[in-house]
Amino acid sequence: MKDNRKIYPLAALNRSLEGFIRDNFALKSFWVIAEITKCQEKNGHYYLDLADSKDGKRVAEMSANMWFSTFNRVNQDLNGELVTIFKAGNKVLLDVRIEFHTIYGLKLNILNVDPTITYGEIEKQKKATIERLKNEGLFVLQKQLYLPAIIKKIALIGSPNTSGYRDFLSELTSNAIYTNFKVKEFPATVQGERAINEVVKAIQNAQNYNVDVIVLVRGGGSKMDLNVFNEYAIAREIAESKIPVITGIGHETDEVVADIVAFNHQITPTAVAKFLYQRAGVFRSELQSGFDAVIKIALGMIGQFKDEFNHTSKYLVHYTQVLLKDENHQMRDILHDLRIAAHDLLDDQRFNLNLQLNQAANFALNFVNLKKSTELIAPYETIQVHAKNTIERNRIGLKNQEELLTYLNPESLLKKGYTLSTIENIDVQKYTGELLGAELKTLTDSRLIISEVKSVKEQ
Amino acid sequence: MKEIKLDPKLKYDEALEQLQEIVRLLERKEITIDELASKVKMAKLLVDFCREKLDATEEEINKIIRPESSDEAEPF
Amino acid sequence: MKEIKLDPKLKYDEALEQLQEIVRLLERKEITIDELASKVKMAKLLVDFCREKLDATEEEINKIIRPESSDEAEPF
Amino acid sequence: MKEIKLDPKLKYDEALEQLQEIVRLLERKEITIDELASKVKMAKLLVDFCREKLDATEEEINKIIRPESSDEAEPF
Amino acid sequence: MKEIKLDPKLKYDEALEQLQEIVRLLERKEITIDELASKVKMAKLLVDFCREKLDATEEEINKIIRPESSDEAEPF
Amino acid sequence: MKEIKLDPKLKYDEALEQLQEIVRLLERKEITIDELASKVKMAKLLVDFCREKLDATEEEINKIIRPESSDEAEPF
Amino acid sequence: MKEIKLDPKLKYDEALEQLQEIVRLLERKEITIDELASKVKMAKLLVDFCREKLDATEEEINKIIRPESSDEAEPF
Repeated sequence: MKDNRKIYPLAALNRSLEGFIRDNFALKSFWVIAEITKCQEKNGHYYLDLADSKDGKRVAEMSANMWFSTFNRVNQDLNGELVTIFKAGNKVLLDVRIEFHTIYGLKLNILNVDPTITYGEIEKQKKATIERLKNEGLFVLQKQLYLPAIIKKIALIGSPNTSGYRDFLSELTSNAIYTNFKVKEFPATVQGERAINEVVKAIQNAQNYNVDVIVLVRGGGSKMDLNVFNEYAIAREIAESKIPVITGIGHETDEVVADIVAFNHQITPTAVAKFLYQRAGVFRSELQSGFDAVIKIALGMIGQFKDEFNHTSKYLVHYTQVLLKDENHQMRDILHDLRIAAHDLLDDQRFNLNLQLNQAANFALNFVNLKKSTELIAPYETIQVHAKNTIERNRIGLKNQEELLTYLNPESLLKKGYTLSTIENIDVQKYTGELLGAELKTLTDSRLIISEVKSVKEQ
Repeated sequence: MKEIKLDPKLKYDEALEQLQEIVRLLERKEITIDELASKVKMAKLLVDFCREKLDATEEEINKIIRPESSDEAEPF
Repeated sequence: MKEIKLDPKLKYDEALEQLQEIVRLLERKEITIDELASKVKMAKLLVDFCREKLDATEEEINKIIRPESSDEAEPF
Repeated sequence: MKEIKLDPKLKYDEALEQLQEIVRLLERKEITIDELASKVKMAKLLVDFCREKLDATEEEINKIIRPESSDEAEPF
Repeated sequence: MKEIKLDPKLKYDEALEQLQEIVRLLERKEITIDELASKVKMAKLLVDFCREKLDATEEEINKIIRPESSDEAEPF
Repeated sequence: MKEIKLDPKLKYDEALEQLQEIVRLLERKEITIDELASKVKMAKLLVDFCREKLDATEEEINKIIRPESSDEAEPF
Repeated sequence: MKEIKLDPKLKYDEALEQLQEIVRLLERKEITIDELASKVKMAKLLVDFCREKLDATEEEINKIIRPESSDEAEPF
């Protein structure tokens, strides 16, 4: 051993390290991914053991702490999720500053927490659980159950001292719609490590009771708090329940696996209570409205039929009266037509009679006039002509006789001194008998001389 | 010679006949001297008689035809 | 010439026939002067008779068809 | 002209037929003047007869059809 | 005119048919004057018959429709 | 008019159909006067039948709504 | 109306469904007056059936009831 070794007190070394770290890292921070292996809270400060593993072997370890004030700020930013994020087994993304304390050694001071890595990890687990449930045929079992229309008997699983539990009961029993429920309570811790077992047991227990539904409630909590309901054991128990399970695990964003496999899930315990009494209420009101509708429509139908009826009756009366009236009118019209036709007929005949009479008279008068103008004048004129002709002819004949008479009359010769002599009334000249002694008559103009022939002297 | 008178009832035709008979006798000179004057007289009488008859008939016909006025040419 | 009177019962057609007979006789000169006037008279009578018949018939017809008033132009 | 009387039992149609027969005869002048007036008379009688028949029928019809009061405009 | 009687068993429609037949005959003037009055009489009888039928039917219907009281506004 | 009876097994709709058929016939005047009264009688029977059916049904429904007391406004 | 009885095993939502089916039938007027009363009656039975269930007081759920039995599927 040589004395030229520089020997430092530990404190000096540590101070030197402290100084070195401070000088080199005081203004720097690092985002670090690690798994929390242990988490302790003391006086509001959080003390974490961080580790990193590779292929199942731990390759790094480090302690870290988060001071009370920082924790409060970050927790507030994360809506209180930080409590559940800081849990052994969770992977976390932390903003850290390297610090060295002469007594406590090297530590990481947590300045901020990014929850996404942690949540992602939870989602991954959730997915795996769902996948497993599906593979095992458990995932849809609840959905195949029958939820009665009226739920009256309820198995309630939850932590009796929590507000969610109390909210559920109070909403169920003091609403204005329907309160005729019976609740069998199955208390179970719903937070922390014991929750899984207790919830599973409660569900199993409830199977032995004649209830309509199992209600699983939890009065809200951080995302990491609710992560217990992503547990396979609980999900499996819910899925295998013969009784429909309705969950009311207070959360605002994502569903947990318990919600998904359950028959039905509501956001909050209060919502489950509402769901239950409203179901009864809706049922009742549907019943009521259905019946009301039946009555209303039935009476409406009757009313309508009665109206229709009255109309039909009225039409019956109306049309009957119309028919009768029409027929009466027809009778009147027929009488009218009859009278008109009869009068037409009579007038026709009157006209015809006048026509006939006129014709008869005209024919007769024409006949008379024809006779007058032709039959009488011609013969009468002929008679006149013939009469005159006859007279004329006779005149001529008479005149002829007269002239002949004048010519033949010997008196003029006698007047001139000639005489006529006859014997035995024969002209002397023509007389051939014995003249001598014959008596000769001689006519003169004024005398008839009778003499006896004395001698005849031939000339 | 006694006055010869014709029977007023003598008809025109008979008169004419008698006249014509006389004329015929005259023509044939079958009248005796004794009768001659009277026959001629008779014939004259007959002629007059006939003429009168004709005149009377004509007048009568005219009267019949134109009963009142003669200026009426056409009685119808 | 004795007054000729027609049988009042004589019919128009008979009268007309008689008239035409007279015409025929005249035409055939089968009528003597002695008959002539009477025939013409007869003819006249017949014509008058016929005319009267016609007038009477006409009047009668008119009376029949216009029984009361004659001032009524159209009785029907 | 003797008074012609129609058989009161004569039917209108028969009367009309007779009337038309008379008109036909007159039209064809198949009638004598002596018959003429009586035919026209007959025609007139027939017409009168027919008219009376018509009037009687009309009256009868009026009685039949309007036995009620006529002041009733609307019998129904 | 002889008293015409309708068959009491006559139906309204038959009566109406007969009635219309009479009106048709009259309108087509296929009826003689001698038949006219009796046809009109017949028609009147048919009309009366029909009217009685109508009245009886109406009364019957009224009885059916308003069996007891007539003050009932709604007959059925 | 012979007594018409409805089949007691007649359904309301059939009765209504029959009734409406009668009304239709009446409207179209396809009913003779001879049938009228019996058709109206039938209609009346159908009307009564239907009305009774309706009244009975209404009463029944009212009984269902208010089983015992009528002062119970709300049946539930 | 014959007495209608509900199947005692009827479920409440089936009862409601039946009721609503009746409503639908009525709304669509696929119902005759003849069926109406019985349908209303049926509706009433269904309603009463459900109402009784809603209003009945359940016994306390404090005992374990045959966890194996098959009637566990049907809680009512």
